[in-house]
Amino acid sequence: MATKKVSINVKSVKNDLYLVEVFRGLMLTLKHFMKIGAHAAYQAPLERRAGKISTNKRATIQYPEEKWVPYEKYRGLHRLNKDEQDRTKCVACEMCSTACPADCISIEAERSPWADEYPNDPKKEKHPKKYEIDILRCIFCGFCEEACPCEAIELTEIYDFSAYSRENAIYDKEKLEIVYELTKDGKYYQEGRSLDLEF
Amino acid sequence: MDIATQNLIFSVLKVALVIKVLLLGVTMVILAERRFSAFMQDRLGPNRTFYGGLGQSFADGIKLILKEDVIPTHVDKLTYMIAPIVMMTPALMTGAVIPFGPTIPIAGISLPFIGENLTPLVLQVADINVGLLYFVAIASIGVYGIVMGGWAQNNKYSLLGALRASAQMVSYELPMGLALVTVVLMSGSLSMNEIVAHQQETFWYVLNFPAFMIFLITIFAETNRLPFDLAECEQELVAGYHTEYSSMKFGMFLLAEYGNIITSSALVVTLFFGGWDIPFVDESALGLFGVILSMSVFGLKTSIFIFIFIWVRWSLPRFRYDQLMNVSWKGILPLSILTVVGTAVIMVLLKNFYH
Amino acid sequence: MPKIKLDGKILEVEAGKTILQVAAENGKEIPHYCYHPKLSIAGNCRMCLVEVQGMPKLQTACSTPIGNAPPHRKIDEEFDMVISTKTEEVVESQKSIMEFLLLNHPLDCPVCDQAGECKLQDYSYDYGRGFRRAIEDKTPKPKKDLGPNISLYTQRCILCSRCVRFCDEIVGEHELAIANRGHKDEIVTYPGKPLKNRLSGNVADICPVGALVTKDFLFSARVWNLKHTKSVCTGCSAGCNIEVAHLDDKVKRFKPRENEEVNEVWICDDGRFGYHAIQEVERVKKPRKIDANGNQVDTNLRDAISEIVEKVSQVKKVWRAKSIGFLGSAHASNEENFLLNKFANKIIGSHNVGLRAPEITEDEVEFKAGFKIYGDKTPNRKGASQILKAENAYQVYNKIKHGEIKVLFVLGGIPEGGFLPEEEELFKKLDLLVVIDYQDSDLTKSAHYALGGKNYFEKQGTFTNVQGRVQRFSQAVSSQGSFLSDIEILQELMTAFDSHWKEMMPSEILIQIAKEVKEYKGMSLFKIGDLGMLQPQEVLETV
Amino acid sequence: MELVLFTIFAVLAIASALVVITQEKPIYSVLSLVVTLFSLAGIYVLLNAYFLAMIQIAVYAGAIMVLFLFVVMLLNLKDSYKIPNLKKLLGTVFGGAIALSVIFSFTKVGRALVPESEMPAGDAYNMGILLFTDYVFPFEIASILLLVATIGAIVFTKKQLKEN
Repeated sequence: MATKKVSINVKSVKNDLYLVEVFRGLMLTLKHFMKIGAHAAYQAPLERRAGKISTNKRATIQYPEEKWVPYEKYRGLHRLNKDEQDRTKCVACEMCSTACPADCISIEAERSPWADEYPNDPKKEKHPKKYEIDILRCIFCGFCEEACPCEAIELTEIYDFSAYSRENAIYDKEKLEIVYELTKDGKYYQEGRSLDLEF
Repeated sequence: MDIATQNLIFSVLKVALVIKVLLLGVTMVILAERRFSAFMQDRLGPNRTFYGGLGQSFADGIKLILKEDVIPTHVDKLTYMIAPIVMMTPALMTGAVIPFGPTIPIAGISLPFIGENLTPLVLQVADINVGLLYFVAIASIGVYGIVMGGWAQNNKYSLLGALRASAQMVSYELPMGLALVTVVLMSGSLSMNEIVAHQQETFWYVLNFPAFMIFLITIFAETNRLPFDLAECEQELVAGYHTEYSSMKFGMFLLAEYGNIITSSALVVTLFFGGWDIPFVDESALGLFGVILSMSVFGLKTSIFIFIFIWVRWSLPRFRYDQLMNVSWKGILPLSILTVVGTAVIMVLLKNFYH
Repeated sequence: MPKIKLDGKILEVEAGKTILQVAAENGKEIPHYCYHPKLSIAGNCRMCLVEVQGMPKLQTACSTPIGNAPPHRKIDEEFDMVISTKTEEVVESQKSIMEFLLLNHPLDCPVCDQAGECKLQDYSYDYGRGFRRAIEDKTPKPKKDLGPNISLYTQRCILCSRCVRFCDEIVGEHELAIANRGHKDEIVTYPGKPLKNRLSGNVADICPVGALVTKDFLFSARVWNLKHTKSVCTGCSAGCNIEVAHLDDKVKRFKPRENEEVNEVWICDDGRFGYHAIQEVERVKKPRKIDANGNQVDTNLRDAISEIVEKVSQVKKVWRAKSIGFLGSAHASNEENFLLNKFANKIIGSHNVGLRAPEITEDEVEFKAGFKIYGDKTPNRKGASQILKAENAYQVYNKIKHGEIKVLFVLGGIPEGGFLPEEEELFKKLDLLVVIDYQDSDLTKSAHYALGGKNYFEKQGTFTNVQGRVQRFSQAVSSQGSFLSDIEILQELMTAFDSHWKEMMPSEILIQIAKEVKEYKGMSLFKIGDLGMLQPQEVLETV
Repeated sequence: MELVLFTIFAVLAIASALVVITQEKPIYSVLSLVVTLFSLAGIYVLLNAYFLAMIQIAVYAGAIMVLFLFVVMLLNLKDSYKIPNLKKLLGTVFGGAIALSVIFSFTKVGRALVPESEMPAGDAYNMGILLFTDYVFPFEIASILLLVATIGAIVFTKKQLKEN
């Protein structure tokens, strides 16, 4: 956006009088007041009664009923992806926690239960015993996503998550996999799903 | 029952009514301010709590009361504690001299519990003969709350806010006084009731437009509202004189601010817009209905001015401090002196013309 | 002395040294896999190829010795050899070698435990091509168990044969070999003879890639997260130098630290995996006592100490100071033993000081290359006996048996502690038994006061090994919970008995030892350094 | 009723006046003085002198004391501020003189000197009449005095500005 240059003629009778400009300013705000006020007073209740979402795009999004759908590359809550056999893709390489500038990921590895099925594939041998993201420390930079060699951790579009305690704000493997189930088709907000992780 | 007791009962009732209306009004004005400002900025404002946000102010009030009352260690305890009270009291006291309706002719009518009425009921808490001066006096002490609060917090921003507030109030009291002098010149009385009556008989004093404008501007300054809210400007002084107040003490500052707005609006209406007067209508002929109508009209007029207060706040930027002083001493003060002189001349001419 | 030119740098070096050694001594890195300073030269990885002027082909730096040239063959009439390590040809060769090595190497760095300390990774980054040209599939090779401690990821192996040579030359057991040919080459053990010599853990250390791994460390941490603390192995009286690798206050593994005089670069498996015995033991979490009803109850140090002081002074009034005995420990550091000795001699005034140490039951084991595992399984028998001036505990035991000692203070620290033989019966005769030991055992359970303490990873101090070398160990992890170290507990006790006692740090105690014990003359933590300090020989001989 | 109110106002006035001179913190002194002025205004109201009461509050409490407070706050006087002895002496002498004259006014002789008032005091209309008829000269003199003071203040500040 280019800067718009406005020339102000400081010395003019109109500016000296001041009240003229004051009046113009007042009229401008009054115009907006009338427009939105009328909408909020008449149209919005009617729409709400009819179960519709407000049509006035200039006004605030009516959050709990109406949710903003983030753009494609939005970085929200994390998820831990699974493969076709419903096993976690993560191999506990700790690349994400190494890349993490906020140091919010902590991982403990172990031998995976399905390691014996793949004697020649070391990549299937390891999986995380513990995978925890401290959401309170996370800065949603997406470095973990970049660092992950097996596309296991990903940032989703979910932005409305909260917790009533610090313990609940630590997302462990189960929670992150629930997030995966909710968001794998990318229609979390379109389908009006909600995340209930207070367990 | 004798007159004194009856007067006492009626006075108590009227005081209760005025305070009730003021406090309830404050919550409504706060809500109005928030919603209207939202509309002006293409937002919606608080619209969740109880029927389109009507309960928002009450919810906020409950929150403020329940919040922990933090008293910082470095404050001057005594002044810190009484400052909000000193701030709030004048805001409520001003309401005492504003007539909010015509006199109800109930003398001789028997009422339950009270018995036969001995005097007509004046819809004004105290009909004192120096009502206008009373307003000036009370309005001028409102600054103590700000000054004490600002000084007590032992915080340089608060102190600066307090200093600004006091200088501003002293500066703007002069033109306000002079604007009131024009009213006195026109009405020939200091009593609010008589001012209203005089307007009813002759004309609304808003016809003396310069005096009205001066009074309106100075009243903005007196209530510390934008564009004159230098005492509490957030960007420079981190909320100025109430920086370190929390809980209901902060709530009292808030109450005082909005209480001032209501009483000031009512005063503007009383002094320049005929108070409860409905133009071209003879209220006394309508009986009790006329009384109710007049009171409603008074409320309506006051509401319009409250809206103007809000409207101006969300439209205009804040003055710089030197601009503020310039406007007062170099602009409004000479203008108000001119207005007084002009009004006096016109009044004399009119008097000669009539006689 | 041959005069050579190494990448334009003129050097005069000893004849017979290899180019790789000379380059390393002069701060020039030549990449290599199969070469290991302690092993014979194989020259099979071809990574160290350098250009030597006058030679028709590139030469392996690891196996080409520096020699004198006859006068008419001297280059520029003065240099015996002119070596370049950075020519186009060398670089191209390094790239090709890397490509060959990585031809069948899986790209599983994320799951490989070597990642972070892997030569293949480092050299691939520094000298490699950076991409793969081969389109053929990699030859799959299985993961194998070589023995109780070691696993082999065959596909990661680059066949440098370091492990094979280690078993042949250092251990002398010949357990590993390379089988098959070409791309089917792999490391194998002989049928029915798994890799289970007592040094087997070292093959994981010397493996330049992630092929040989210890089962113990597998998947337990990523190496770049580990913190390393220099320490000394407590497994036997050899006092092998180690690095304790720890993460989040948990010891994850031991790695040998180079000390030519003690352990060269090796460490035995007993020591390597010995940290479990120390770390995973039941702890005395709080000072405990046996109350009037004979039950063990938790108490706090302040109360326990004041009660001990009261009881000891009662006994002392009746039976004199000689009725109080002290047992130092061969598992306790010099500083702790010194403090105990001070406590006995200076503060209580008793000379009944003994050294509590398990009997030597094993024989010394010496391997082919001279690495020894000692039978004495205590880290500090020598130091403790020098400081306590006592070889064993029999004198004290006898006095207990005859009822002359009523009160006994015991320093613990012996792994899988508890009573030594005959102690259990003996200690029942005591009126008061005070034990300072971090681990919970029969001994601490029967002690009237068990005061807790810290293990080796949580405290610092010095040990004297069997050679008379004083070596220091440092605090690696912080203790889980609020433990006081043995030194602090001892000094609390001493202060309680004698308020004039000035509390000292371990480093100050060592300086005090240096002043009072002649074997330690002139020693301090700083002077001991990372490699330890041998006690002066003439002093030892006079002892 | 009136007596009760009078007692309250009088006690408040005296007590706060005492606080004014005993309080070490200057800001408390100023605030106590404000309370005194208010109490006096209350007493004026009891005397039916509404106009005077309001003027008292508006001018003294509302304007002059605010300026006092302003100055005290800006100077930020420390608690340890010591009053010089000469000032103390002068204060005692003049204060004593005023006290004596007040006591004297209660005596028979004193009361005889005060003329009986005929007017309802404090009415704005009557006061205006008086000011612009009987007392017009003192009134104008006072206003000229104020004018001179104002001009003097301006001259002083202007001079300082020039020097700077």
